[in-house]
Amino acid sequence: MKIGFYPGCSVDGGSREYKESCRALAKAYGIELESVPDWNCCGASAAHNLNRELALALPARILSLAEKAGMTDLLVPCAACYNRLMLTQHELMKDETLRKNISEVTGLEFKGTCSILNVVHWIQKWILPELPEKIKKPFDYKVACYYGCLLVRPHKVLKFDRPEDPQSLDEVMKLIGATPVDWAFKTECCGAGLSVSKTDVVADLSGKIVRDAVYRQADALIVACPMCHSNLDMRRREINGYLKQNVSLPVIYVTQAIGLALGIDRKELGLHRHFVPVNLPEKAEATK
Amino acid sequence: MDQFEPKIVAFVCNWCTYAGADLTGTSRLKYAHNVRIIRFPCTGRIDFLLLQQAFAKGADGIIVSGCHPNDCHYTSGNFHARRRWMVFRQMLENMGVEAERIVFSWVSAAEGAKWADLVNETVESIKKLGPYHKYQDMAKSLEEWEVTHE
Amino acid sequence: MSHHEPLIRDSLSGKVLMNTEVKAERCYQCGKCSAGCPVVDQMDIPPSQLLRLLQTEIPSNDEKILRSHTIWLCLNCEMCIGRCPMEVDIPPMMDFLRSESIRRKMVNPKAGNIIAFHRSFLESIRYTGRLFELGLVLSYKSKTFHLFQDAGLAPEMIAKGKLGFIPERIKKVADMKRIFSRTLKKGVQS
Amino acid sequence: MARIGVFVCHCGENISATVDCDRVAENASGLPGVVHSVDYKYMCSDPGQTLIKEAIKEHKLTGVVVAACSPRMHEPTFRKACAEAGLNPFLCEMANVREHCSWVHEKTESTTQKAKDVVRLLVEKVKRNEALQPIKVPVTKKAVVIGGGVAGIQASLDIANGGHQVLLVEREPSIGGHMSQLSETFPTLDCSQCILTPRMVEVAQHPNITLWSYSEVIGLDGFIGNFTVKIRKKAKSIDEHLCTGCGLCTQKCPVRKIPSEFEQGLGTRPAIYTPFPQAVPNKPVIDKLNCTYYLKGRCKLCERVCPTQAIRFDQPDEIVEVQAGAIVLATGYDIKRTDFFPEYGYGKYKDVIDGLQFERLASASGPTGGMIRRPSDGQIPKNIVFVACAGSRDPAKGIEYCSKICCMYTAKHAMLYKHKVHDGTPYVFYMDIRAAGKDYDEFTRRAIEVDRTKYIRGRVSRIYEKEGKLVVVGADTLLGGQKVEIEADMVVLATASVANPGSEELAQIVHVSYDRYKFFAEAHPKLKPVETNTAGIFLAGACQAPKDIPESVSAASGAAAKVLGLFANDELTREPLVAVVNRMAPPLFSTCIGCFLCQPVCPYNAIEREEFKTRDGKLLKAVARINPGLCQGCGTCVALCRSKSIDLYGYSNKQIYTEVSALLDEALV
Ligand SMILES: Cc1cc2nc3c(=O)[nH]c(=O)nc-3n(C[C@H](O)[C@H](O)[C@H](O)COP(=O)(O)OP(=O)(O)OC[C@H]3O[C@@H](n4cnc5c(N)ncnc54)[C@H](O)[C@@H]3O)c2cc1C
Ligand SMILES: Cc1cc2nc3c(=O)[nH]c(=O)nc-3n(C[C@H](O)[C@H](O)[C@H](O)COP(=O)(O)OP(=O)(O)OC[C@H]3O[C@@H](n4cnc5c(N)ncnc54)[C@H](O)[C@@H]3O)c2cc1C
Ligand code: SF4
Ligand code: SF4
Ligand code: SF4
Ligand code: SF4
Ligand code: SF4
Ligand code: SF4
Ligand code: SF4
Ligand code: SF4
Repeated sequence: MKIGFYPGCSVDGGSREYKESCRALAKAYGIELESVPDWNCCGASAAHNLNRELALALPARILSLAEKAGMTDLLVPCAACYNRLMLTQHELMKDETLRKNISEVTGLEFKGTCSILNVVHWIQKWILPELPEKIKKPFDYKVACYYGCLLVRPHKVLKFDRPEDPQSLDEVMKLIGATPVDWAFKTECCGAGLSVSKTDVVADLSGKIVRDAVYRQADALIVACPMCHSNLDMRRREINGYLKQNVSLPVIYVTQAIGLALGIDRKELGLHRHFVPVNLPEKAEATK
Repeated sequence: MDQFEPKIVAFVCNWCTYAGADLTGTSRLKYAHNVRIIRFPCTGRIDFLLLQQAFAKGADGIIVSGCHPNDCHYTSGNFHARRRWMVFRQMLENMGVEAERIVFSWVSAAEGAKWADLVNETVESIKKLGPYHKYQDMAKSLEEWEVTHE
Repeated sequence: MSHHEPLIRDSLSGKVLMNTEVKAERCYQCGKCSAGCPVVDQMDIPPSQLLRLLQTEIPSNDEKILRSHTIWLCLNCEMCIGRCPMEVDIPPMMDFLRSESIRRKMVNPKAGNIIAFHRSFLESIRYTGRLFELGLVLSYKSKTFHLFQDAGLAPEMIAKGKLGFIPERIKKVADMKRIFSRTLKKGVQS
Repeated sequence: MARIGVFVCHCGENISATVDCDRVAENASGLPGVVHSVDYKYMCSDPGQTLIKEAIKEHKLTGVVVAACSPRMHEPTFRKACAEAGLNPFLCEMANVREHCSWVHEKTESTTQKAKDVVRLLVEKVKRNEALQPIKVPVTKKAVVIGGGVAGIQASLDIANGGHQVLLVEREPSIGGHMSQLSETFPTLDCSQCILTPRMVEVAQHPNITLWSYSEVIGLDGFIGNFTVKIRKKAKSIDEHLCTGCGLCTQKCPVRKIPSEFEQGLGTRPAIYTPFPQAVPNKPVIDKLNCTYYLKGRCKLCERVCPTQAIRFDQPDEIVEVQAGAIVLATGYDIKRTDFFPEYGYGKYKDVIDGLQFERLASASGPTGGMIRRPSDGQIPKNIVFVACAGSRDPAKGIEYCSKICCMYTAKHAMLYKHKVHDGTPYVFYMDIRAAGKDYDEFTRRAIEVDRTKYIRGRVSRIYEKEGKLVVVGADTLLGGQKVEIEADMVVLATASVANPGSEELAQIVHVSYDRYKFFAEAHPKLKPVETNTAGIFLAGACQAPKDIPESVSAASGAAAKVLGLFANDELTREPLVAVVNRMAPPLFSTCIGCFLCQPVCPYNAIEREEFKTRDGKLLKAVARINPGLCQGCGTCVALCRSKSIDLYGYSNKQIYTEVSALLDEALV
């Protein structure tokens, strides 16, 4: 089984453990993730911050290439890329002139035939059906599922889950044996867009998220976006500074958590790449 | 040739436009004499074949006017009229009648001045369009129709 | 509609309407957007007030908006539109205001860092098609003359195999050149 | 052979100044069928009317055309005169040569020509007029009031005191509606129960009122003055004649943990229960969905303890048909709940409650005995936040309107709280304070100035729980949108008032229209606020739109006055300008093809289905029939019917086609 895959720059670079864990999961299911040929960066927040046409043309090229390669399902694990691709598809599909103009810019036809899947979609569609038989070691932890902004908003376009208090990640976690905590920061912004240029804002926003997860006694934060991950994981030094305490709460990709439940090797899942070591409490290690 | 004086028939509802035209009178506002008013309970009652008949019998223009959208005395009659008008207009156009020969408007019981304006504007625009001659074609189909209704 | 047009076209709110379909008049100043905005504390003009300024259609207020720090701080997190009772779509409006601010050369001095970062980012894409993170770091540093705050992160990132030294290039870099040159107007160069 | 008389009026100079009246009369006399034509100075004067009456007799007129002012002015006058002279009044028409002619044109030949044309048109019309008889329908002088909230109670009492029979149908086991749940009421802060309970008792004891509680209307037929109402009396599982309301059964019932509807889920009740102590009727019902006997076939404890053997487990629902002349709808409203406010954690955090729940907490007879205690742990909240417009004025949530009562009850809640918790601080997040009513603004000012409620202008973005507190995240727009975070112990959402969940269904049963929010629609927003489009059905209270008690009661009295006005007559007389579907001898029966496309366009649901059957019951033909009691004569169906099977008296096809022909057959100008 082959499906389209758009890793995006972060997942291909700084957050490569996300890609590694996606591939590891896919491998366990015999799915081949086929990258969009010659894919480019989606432009992230930089493009639409500065220029609308550019912000549409970059994702449009990606989607056109995927269409050309005959991909119908396209997995986009990065929530930020997913958001950009979805918004572009939405904008281009509702405005024919715009679609023509952008096609002209990219030099590629755009039909809008690709079904864009975020990582939860992908898991729901391809991983969940056979999950119960495959679980080797239930992921028996208390987890705080963090959705961030880009997976669920804008709801009118993405139409994914509920914009307030979403549940889909929690449901996935329950299926691998985890206990999701009910917490208050599931969809609060971590400040990704200003990650580099305004680090102080990030420490403040991400700090509040980490603090609530700790207060709810979560063993781990579960994420589905490399931006969220790098803010909550790599920026932990600043966050700790903001919180005035050392918090060792690990931040784990949903794919890594599932991988652990399936008994996939930690290294294959890229867990060693995290800044905050993924040392889950003993009790669960004992159950294996 | 004499100055062309168009014949205009106005189909109006009793509750709004008829009363509005009364107000034009009580306010002594003047307007062109070319219009003849026929009173209906509601624009919803207006069968658009009537308009066809009016053209066939020699009208150059028609005004259809009733209550404003949410003020219909019978709540919704004017909506139904509007809806039928859309269909009818298409039919007229297919038959070669300029749609501008029929003016659809809303005149409330308080809009005496609007009625005067409406008549004057309609007379002007029909004058520009000139007399209407094409009704013979229609008369045929109308006769057939009338047979069933006398 | 017709006799209002000149007024609408001239003002910033008219431009916003034309470019983004966001109708500033819809906003009834409830403040829910400002209440939920994660960066409102840093903003010089909270989002709801920015809409109020737009509604006035007074040139000096338009300028205040374009010179604000707010438009550069907005994270496009979509929280405001997610909760706005009147469905005033603020994030695309912010996108537009930023490009308008650049176009009219009214960029807030405090936004220098942010723009520099975005430009470095786009530069990286323009020349390679993908984001070259190390390159971004170096280029951003040279643009801002700031000692890159994240310098400390780099060694650890390298150690964890997270930062590559060789920029990945797509095969058809020419596509990027084409896209950039056709979309970027004056004022947004990289 | 038609014998038409034409009477042209000068109206002093009003007409004759621009219209040549004697030429109009002269011209008319030459029209086919006209046997008499005169002009006169003042037709409406006594001598003028006498002129007409005598002409009718002398010339044996079969129709009269008065060319004078607008029919809206004097049609009744001249029709009456005709009737006095023995001519059917519907054989008299007026040609409007004043408002539509002499007053709006200059004195020219065209003006006189126009007058001639209009007279000709009406002469042709009147020749085709039919002698019509006013429609008379008998009136059943009994009203059915649906819904026993304060509005239904008021309407019932007013009608009953007017001397007529009332059947009050209430869905719940007791009347009282939402008002019985309220603690104290704005703007006077009098105790709701204290003012309502006497009224409820009066209903129960009034000789003219029959109260059927635990009952629902399931069907309605007929028309004004003559309705047949079908009602389901749900089985209460007790014999009401035997039950004394002693309450032993409710005390002994072992099932005790059912969330009480009356207490808004803040208290519990047993399976056999009365909703509240002052309930009317004060006799219990068994909630079959929760009773152990109905669920598992054992228990019957209530039966054992009942001193009068009143329990009837096998009691069936009863369906009864009742005749009535008028219906009053008073089914009230509800408020928005649950998943509507995910950003406020409603339904998730126990201490985020709605307004009605707060009423129960503040009520002396409520679950906390009138102490404001938060539901989670019974603590007395020291910081309490009220959120106004929760879901109202919120197009994104689908409710664009202002719920109207919440500004006031929120101010009331803040006051009541402060009166009970002196050291506490009430906050109100609001957008506007809408307090337009007698003593209303004074009331909200008191909440601010005397009871020192902190009003913050801004909408709350979200509420989340943090270390036992509810963090309310809002903004102060009067400070430019500055963020405000309040750590509250309890939050009260003034959730939107919405139409009663069953209102759409009921509207369809009784054939009244409803607006896009499913509130019942009044016939005219200003001039017919308690009437519906269906004659004989009236609206009272908050079922029409959000209303407070004074407005609900005024509307109820208004509806009652309409009912009493109707019942003042033994028969209803209506203008016979109604539509009819033609009928002819079998096998055709009618040209109606039974498409029933006419049915949905009728704004008054006047079009019914009539079936012709053979003796052995086989359907021969179904055709439309118009109920003259309901038809208001708009003619929409006439214009719509493709087979031209419907006609409208007074504006028949024959009449109006002739008018058009008559108008245009001769040159106009
Ligand atoms: C929190 C809160 C506080 C308030 N405080 C005040 C206040 O202080 N002062 C004030 O003036 N107003 C106040 N109000 C408003 C007040 O509650 C309403 O004005 C009033 O209750 C409306 O009365 P009603 O009879 O129209 O409707 P309701 O009280 O809703 O009564 C309707 C009745 O009809 C019955 N019913 C419904 N459907 C059917 C059916 N299909 N068949 C038979 N019966 C049916 C219901 O069971 C109910 O008994 C408050 C409202 C709220 C929500
Ligand atoms: C500027 C303005 C705009 C408005 N616009 C609207 C609107 O758009 N929609 C709306 O719904 N409402 C509107 N209103 C409100 C509306 O005017 C009132 O609701 C309505 O007129 C009240 O009617 P009424 O019969 O109670 O009183 P009034 O209209 O005041 O009638 C009272 C009558 O009693 C007579 N009278 C007084 N004293 C005596 C006496 N001692 N003996 C005998 N006769 C007496 C008076 O001469 C008068 O004829 C508006 C009001 C204003 C001021
Ligand atoms: S939430 Fe919407 S309506 Fe409210 S102030 Fe913001 S933009 Fe305006
Ligand atoms: S999109 Fe921008 S303005 Fe809106 S809440 Fe997020 S940061 Fe604030
Ligand atoms: S009938 Fe009419 S037109 Fe004649 S005098 Fe009377 S008011 Fe004047
Ligand atoms: S039979 Fe039902 S109502 Fe009676 S006591 Fe038992 S549970 Fe209660
Ligand atoms: S015990 Fe019997 S008499 Fe007493 S309230 Fe119950 S049913 Fe009625
Ligand atoms: S009454 Fe007040 S609180 Fe209620 S919806 Fe209207 S403005 Fe909002
Ligand atoms: S009356 Fe006319 S429209 Fe109505 S059912 Fe008969 S044929 Fe159809
Ligand atoms: S004339 Fe109007 S009211 Fe009468 S039946 Fe026809 S549609 Fe209904």
